[in-house]
Amino acid sequence: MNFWLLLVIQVVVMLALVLTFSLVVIYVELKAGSHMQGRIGPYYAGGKYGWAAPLADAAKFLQKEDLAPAKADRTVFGLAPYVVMMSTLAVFVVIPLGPDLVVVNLDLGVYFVLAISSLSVLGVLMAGWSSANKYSLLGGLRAAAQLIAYELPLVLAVLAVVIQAGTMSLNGIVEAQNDVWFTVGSFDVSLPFIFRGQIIGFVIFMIAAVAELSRIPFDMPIAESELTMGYLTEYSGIRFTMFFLGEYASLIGLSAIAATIFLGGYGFPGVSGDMANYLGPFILFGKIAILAFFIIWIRWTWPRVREDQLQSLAWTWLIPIALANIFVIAVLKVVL
Amino acid sequence: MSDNDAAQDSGRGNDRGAVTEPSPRFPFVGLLKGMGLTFRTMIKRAPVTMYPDVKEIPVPRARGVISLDVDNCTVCMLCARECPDWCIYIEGHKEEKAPSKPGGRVRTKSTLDRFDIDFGLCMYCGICVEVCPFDALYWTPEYEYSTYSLVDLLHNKQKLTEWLATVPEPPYIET
Amino acid sequence: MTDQPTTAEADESTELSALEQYASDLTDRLGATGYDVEFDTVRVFVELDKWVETIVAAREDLELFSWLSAIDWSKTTEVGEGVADPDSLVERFEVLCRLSSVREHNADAAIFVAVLDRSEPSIASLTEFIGGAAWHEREAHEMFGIDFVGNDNLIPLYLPDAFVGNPLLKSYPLIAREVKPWPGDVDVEPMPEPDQEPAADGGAS
Amino acid sequence: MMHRSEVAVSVELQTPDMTINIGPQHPSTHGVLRLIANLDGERIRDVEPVIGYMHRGYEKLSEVRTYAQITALVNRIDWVSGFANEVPFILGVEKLLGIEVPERAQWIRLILSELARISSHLVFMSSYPLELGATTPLMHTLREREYVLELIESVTGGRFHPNFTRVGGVKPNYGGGSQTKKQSMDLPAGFFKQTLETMDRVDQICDDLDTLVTGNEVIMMRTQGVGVIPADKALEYGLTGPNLRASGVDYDLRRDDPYLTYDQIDFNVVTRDTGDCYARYVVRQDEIRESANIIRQAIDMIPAGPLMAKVPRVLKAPPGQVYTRAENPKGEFGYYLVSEGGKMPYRLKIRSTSFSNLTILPWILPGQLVPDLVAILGSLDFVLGDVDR
Repeated sequence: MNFWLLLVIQVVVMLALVLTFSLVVIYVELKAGSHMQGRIGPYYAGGKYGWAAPLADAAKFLQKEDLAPAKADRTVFGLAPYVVMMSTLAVFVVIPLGPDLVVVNLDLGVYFVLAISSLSVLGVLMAGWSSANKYSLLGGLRAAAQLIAYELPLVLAVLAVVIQAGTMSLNGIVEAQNDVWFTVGSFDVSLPFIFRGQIIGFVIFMIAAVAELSRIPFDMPIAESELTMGYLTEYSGIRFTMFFLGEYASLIGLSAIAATIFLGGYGFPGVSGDMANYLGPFILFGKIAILAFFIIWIRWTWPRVREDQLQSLAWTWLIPIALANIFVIAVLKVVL
Repeated sequence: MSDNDAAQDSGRGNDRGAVTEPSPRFPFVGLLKGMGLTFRTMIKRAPVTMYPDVKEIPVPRARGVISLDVDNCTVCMLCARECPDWCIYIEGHKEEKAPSKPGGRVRTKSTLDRFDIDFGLCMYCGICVEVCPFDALYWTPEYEYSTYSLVDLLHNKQKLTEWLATVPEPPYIET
Repeated sequence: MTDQPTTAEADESTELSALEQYASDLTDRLGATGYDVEFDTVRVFVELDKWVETIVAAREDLELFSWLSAIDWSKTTEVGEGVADPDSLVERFEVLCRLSSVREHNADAAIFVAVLDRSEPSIASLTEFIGGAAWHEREAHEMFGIDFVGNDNLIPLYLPDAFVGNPLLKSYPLIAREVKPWPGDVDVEPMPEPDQEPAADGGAS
Repeated sequence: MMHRSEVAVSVELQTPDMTINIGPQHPSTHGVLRLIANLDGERIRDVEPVIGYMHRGYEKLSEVRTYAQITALVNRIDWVSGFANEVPFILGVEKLLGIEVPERAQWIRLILSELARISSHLVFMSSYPLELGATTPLMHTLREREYVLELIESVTGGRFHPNFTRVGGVKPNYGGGSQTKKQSMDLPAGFFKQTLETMDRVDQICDDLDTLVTGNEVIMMRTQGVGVIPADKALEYGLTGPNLRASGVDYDLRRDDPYLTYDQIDFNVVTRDTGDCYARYVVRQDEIRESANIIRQAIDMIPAGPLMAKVPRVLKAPPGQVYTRAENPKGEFGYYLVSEGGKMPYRLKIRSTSFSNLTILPWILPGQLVPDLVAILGSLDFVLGDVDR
């Protein structure tokens, strides 16, 4: 088949999967969050359990007038949501859903993922600056500071895995986790990296991921009670929908990276060969769902920390710990 | 002063006994405990009334809306005069009433033409109900009369009379 | 002090009650011009030019600055009921400042009163010593037109910038009551005479 | 003309201050408070609070209303604790008229005041974590508050605005007619049982809040040591209530100047010494527990009896001036009532608590960070109706 046609089909399928899954995550967020608060949440939309609430929400947002402030820098203002959305969705290009189910199997997959996902800070800064709103500006600056600060522990946590796996390809990392680690009797034991001494790295990665996502407890860039909605203040209509969907897509994206790198991706004990190609996506999405639920759970329980506390957490705790983690992993890798 | 002495005699000093004071413990236990609480809440049934499907029944004394018993009203204007917000509008006229038995005295009776309450102005203080000497006004817990426009909140005699059917029995009294 | 309004004073009409004794001592200590105790409320009258130093001295044991406000004693009354006896009234402003004691667990408190000329009301500001007085003085300034010398931030607190007038003056009309006719005016029959017996009959029993 | 080299010296790297309007439409200003803040980065250089967007002129309105009508007005000043606002006013009128109020009425007032305190504090307990970003305590706490409001409603008929006190007691019966006069407004049957159950719920929600809020490390990070108000500053700026007690000043009018029947009740005055936002939160949380205990005691001690003293039908207070105050949920709430012998007061000065509590803003906010501004603002627990009157 034509390479380009195949690529387009793959991208479209991937996009559809991701966006559908985003809607599911939004629904879970609405519903689980409500129940955690002793409420019911969506109830009427779509009949039973309000399952269509995210669709109805999306339809509502699309109907709304697409406003831009009079003094806004229109071009930048209009471009910002697409930059964020693009950087979020591009991540999925290299996420393997199965041994052969991947859009592009890059040798530098980890590098690509980390590089492309940090582009979203550009979009956020653009949004904050171009809105001609002081709250937006403050929010954009906070976001920039935060994303830069947490990019580092994120990368360092992943680096430890790269050292252990000996490859930067995401497929390779998953395969490394499916390889037999040791044998007990006639049992071949293969464990994901989280059980192979990467637990600290995983925790650091998840903390940094929540910060990257600007979700509670690290939601200062949009802190509703301080900056109204930060860089999102002036957005409405389809552009807000882009940001909104982008937020959940990147929630899935980071969960997917975490699942791939630390939890064994599409791999599951006893699933191999062709089976892995068929069951792989479900296994991966199951792992993503668990991580996403965890992030949602935190959001509905904890308050938000302060900007300076967030920075000191990153620079004085996470980064030194992550560096020490790399050191230990590297030593162990050499010794064992 | 005497109150001061009394306060000290009764021994009610300041007791700084800490009730809400976090005890020293392993860090971040509080965060996890909180997550436990939200998870427990999530799997429990939500304590809500599904309002438009299931109606909540207010307590009998609830001051929902004022209803009018036209037969009891003598157009004495007391309610309109005592109203702090001036939101009751009453008009009436006197008409002669035929004597009850032949040869009796011709009596004049006041008839109510207009009795409007502007619930956009009303502050639900209940003074009109309390001052009415003839049991013409009652509170009812009825609450579903919101409108899309402020002017629609001016309710007339007929509407106020309809609400009379919803006046509940007063509750028993704690002894 | 609970609800025993005048009994204490009646019983010891010859002697000073505990409260009056307190007020008297306070007045002597601060060198104020006089005191007045009615309904358990102690008022100490202060000379206008000793206002600030008296309040500051009084805060030694009456630590809490409770509030500051004013009363307009005026013969012209646009709203409500006027004074009982307009003929003998001396038109004036009274500036009141209440301090109360907090550390001793007692109810010691006093309202300090300064009398101001109504034509050119002006009094020294407390803000230098009591920061909390700033907003109270701004309120009194816009409501009564009293000038607080030394408070340089007497911009309106409540009212919009373009507002003219001092609303709490007795001569200031209440527009809401002027633009709307009283619905109670429509008379059908005379109001029933007030009952001789009390309205309430004691409820529960 | 300035020499060229001088110009170069005088130019330094400067970051211009940013003036930002926080409010009147802002999620954390509880209504229509407006703060004009000068920011240097995220640090506040100076701040000018602007109030008055909700000024309703209650002091002026009171001059054209009779004493009976004013009770309906005053429970709208601080609407989250409506009943508590009525008490000092009615005590003042009764003091002017020299009315001895029946015991049972005083106890009912006490119970309702404490219910109002619980309800008001629960609003604070719920909304404060929201400002720090925790959304869940809000729903949990407001859910429990609903039970408290239902208690108030079952007695008075109003959830927020009870308008239940009358000069000489509490509202005795439904109306003035021959039929309605027989319908007593005494506590409805089952009220005590329901109240005791609700008090257990209130204790439970306090325990839950220990888990969700006060025991939460992030909340501690955000509030401990933030917005410290030393005791002398608190007194200078007229702070009262929990805000003052959190600064270590042991001052509670319920004990120090007892009104109603508080002198017969055994309770603790809750204080903390640190004076920070955390202390202000914890003081209120403990006060809820104390209030629940007060209500339990009151239910044991309430006597039977009439609800109203004998009062004349047309109330005319004798000339005089009286200041009465009460310990409201938010602090000292007082009325300076000047009567000239008429049916209406000559002047009614309302000493509203939130107004005095907010006067400290220009002192405390400069130098703080924007997130701390939100934390401090919330911890002062104000209601704009109470500020603007």
